[in-house]
Amino acid sequence: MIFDPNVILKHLPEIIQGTGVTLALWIAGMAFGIALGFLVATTRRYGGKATNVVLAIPVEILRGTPFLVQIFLVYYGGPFAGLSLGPIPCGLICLTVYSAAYYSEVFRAGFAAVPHGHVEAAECLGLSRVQIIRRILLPEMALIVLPPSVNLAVILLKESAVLSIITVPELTTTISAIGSQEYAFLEAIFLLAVIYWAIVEASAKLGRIAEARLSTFRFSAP
Amino acid sequence: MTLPAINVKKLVKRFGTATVLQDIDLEVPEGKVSCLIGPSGSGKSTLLRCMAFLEESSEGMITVNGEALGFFENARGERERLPAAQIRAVRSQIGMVFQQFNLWPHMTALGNVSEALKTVHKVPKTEAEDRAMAQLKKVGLENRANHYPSQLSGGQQQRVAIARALTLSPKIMLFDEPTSALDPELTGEVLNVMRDLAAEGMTMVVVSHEIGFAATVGNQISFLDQGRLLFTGAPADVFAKPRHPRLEQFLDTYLDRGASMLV
Amino acid sequence: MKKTTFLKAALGAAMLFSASLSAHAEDVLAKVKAAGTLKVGTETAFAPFDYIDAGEHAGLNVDLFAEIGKELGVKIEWVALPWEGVLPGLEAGKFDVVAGPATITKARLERYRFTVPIAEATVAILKKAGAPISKPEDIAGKAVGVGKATAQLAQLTEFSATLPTKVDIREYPAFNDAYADMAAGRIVAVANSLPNIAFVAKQRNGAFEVVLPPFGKKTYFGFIGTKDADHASLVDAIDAALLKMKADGRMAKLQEKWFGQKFDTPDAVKDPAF
Amino acid sequence: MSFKLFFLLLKAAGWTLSISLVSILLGFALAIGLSAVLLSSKRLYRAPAELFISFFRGVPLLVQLLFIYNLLPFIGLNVPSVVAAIIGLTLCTAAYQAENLRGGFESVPRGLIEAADMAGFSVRQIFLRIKVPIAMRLTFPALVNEAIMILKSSSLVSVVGIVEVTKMAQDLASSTYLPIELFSSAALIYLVICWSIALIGRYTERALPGGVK
Repeated sequence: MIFDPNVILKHLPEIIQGTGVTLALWIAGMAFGIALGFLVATTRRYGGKATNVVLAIPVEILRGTPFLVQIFLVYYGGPFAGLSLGPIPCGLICLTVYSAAYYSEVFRAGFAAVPHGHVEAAECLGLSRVQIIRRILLPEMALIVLPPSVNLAVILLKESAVLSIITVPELTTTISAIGSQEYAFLEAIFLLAVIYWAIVEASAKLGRIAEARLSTFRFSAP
Repeated sequence: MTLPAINVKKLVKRFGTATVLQDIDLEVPEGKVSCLIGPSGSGKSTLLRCMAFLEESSEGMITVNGEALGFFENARGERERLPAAQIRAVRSQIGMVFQQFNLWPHMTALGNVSEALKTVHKVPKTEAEDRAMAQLKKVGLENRANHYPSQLSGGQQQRVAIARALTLSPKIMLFDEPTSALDPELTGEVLNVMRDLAAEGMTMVVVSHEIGFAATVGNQISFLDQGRLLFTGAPADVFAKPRHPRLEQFLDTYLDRGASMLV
Repeated sequence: MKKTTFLKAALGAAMLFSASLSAHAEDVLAKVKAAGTLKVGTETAFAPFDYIDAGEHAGLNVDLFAEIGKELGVKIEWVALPWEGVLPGLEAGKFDVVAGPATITKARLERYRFTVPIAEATVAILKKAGAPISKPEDIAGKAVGVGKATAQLAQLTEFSATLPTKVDIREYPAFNDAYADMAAGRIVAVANSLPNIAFVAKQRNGAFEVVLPPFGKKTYFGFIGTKDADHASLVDAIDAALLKMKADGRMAKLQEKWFGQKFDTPDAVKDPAF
Repeated sequence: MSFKLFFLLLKAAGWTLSISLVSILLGFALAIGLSAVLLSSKRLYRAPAELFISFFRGVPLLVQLLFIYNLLPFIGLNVPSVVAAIIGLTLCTAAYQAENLRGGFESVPRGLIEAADMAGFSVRQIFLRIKVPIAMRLTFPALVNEAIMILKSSSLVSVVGIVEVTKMAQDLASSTYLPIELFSSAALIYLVICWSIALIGRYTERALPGGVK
């Protein structure tokens, strides 16, 4: 059993493509998830008590079940309910909805962490609700939600590997196929670990830079 | 004259490049109440913490009842750190009361007071709790023994903290702004406990903004400003007019004007 | 250029360390007999060889290995993995032999040692009932499912290359997933070995149909062992048990039970057609 | 869907529960050690622990499990499926829990330690009597979250050959063609367990004496 790096070099184009699919799905799923999650969090906060409770149900279900089970339900159960999606759209939708549930909680916590006095001060000055959200809550929230958002992003990247189980042609699928095809199982696992690790470390680093940038806008400790 | 309880000589404390204490010389007389006053940032808390060896001084010496605290001067005249066991032994003569009480939140009042007896001094549980109970009684909190800190008011917490320090029978008690984290109506109960303690002849060093307390209970007042000890004396001398201009300014600026009229 | 060399060296060095520790010689048959259990790796989504029937592991493999166990005087311990993990598991020593079964191919013979063939493995098409496929060539341009890392995939890829328009090949972790997707309508056909698809067509009566003739070359299924000397005695013993079962008719009976027919299989495949 | 199928799922949930539980506990024990190393002032000690945490937080659990199952034998550690699954989940959760604990230890208020210092506690006594109990309370909510995460992550251990709830549902779905019913039931089982953990966690947290304000 000798490690053979030639296998990796030979399949470099496919590996790059698989990495591309993973990155694209991850970033798209996260972007849609952040948008949807923000919508959910805002609606829950300002939409009245009933709306809050009704929206809590899907959020809690999504957070209380494994991503894999959600994918299976949509991918294999979907066609029986008239929803026949290909692996990529199915993967993207699942990733979006899953991340939206978690991001909505991050934003909800962010809203809650802004001192109520700041909102009251804005109300007294006659700012409208939308103005308060845009001018007061969002800027204050940005720094609060950044670290958990970066953590969540890393978790989502790792969850995206699960999409290989429904044959989405992403990184894990691609590399394990190469591994079987070339009987280079160990090389494949090794390479997979290294690539994911590199992406995670890079994004964590980016997150720290963003955090440092953002915190310079904060004038004083509360 | 007897040996001072605490003797501070040529003490210097630096944080990085900032010098927060400069050439402090101070004798804390035994059985008396010494008060350290001064504006925020004058270094009075740092000085008190150096006396407890919670801060390590940069230069100079402190002795407690004649024994070196933390550092000693070796044969070649160099400052050298004492071994940890020796530091603990000297420090055992000192009790400390903090501004933020610092009660251990996972223990009841009784637990807080008896913990060190049980853990450090290996006193059997029942005896430790009896002794702790006696101290709680002294600060008037025997009926709060089984309450957790979060269930007590600030004043009660501070009284428990005093009881905690007293159970170890210290010879000297240090108070680091013991009432400044309290609501005004709760400071009285703590000051009363401190007054009782002073009446018993406990050696006390108090950092406080309670000028009234310093003036009435204190035997010695030291005024610090910008890291320097400007003067030390009896309250009557210190507060007598004409006052030192910095003290006058301090009394005017940091206290409401009524207080400066009082003293 | 220098960069590649460095990359190779670095990766190689990292793995060499682990490789150097793995060499240890021990006769596997003796070990199995001493332990009293034969560990068999497989995937449980390959009906009728290995599948889950109402929560129970069932199939030809289960019956065959029960007999092999009797012959060797050991109990059988099953380890079920996704197919992609089965051969790596064998190489990592997670089990002594792989049931599967796997198609005996040239490429695999280079790396593994196969037992006596247990069934025919020639690949054919299973289509969704009513799909416009009447002969194998009709799958040109259509979406066809197949298992990942299988010989069936390799044969389908080869067949696809001979067609005027290529087949839209979809790879699945297990053939079961491919059948499920065909039922869901995402693909119109699945390429798998005849015994498998005949069984599935019968199970899902009417929903799926077998398209004859098979497009693949004539191939056979066997169980898989490793080629190293330690495992030789074990695979020999399994071969002997299988040959004994062929001779006394037990094999034919089990084939009848699971396929509704018996296969005329050779005693060994030295030079596979594929 | 018949009761029998649901019963089979419940039976498989036994694996889900037991593997998760063992991993959480082992992970916690490992995390205490790791966090102690992380708090060390010596960079040389911290570095390997940081590398460990970075790896197990940076690589998908699916890949970690394959790594452990297929790579350990080459260093002479051929462990059966259950052990591989537990090792995988344990190492993964230990990495996360160690970070939590480190944060917890770092947020034990300085004054509480000074108070113990003044009372003559040794370093060891301060650690055991003050730091550990307070850090535990501070990190308890994170521990409950982590338990839920691991329970959900255990859905992946079928790649090393464990038939837990998700795999059982998948197996049953492929022979009964009832994917909606089976996967919904599996989801329900996870929900009930997760919500129970959350509930017990909240109850326990409230019962813990005096949190740090």
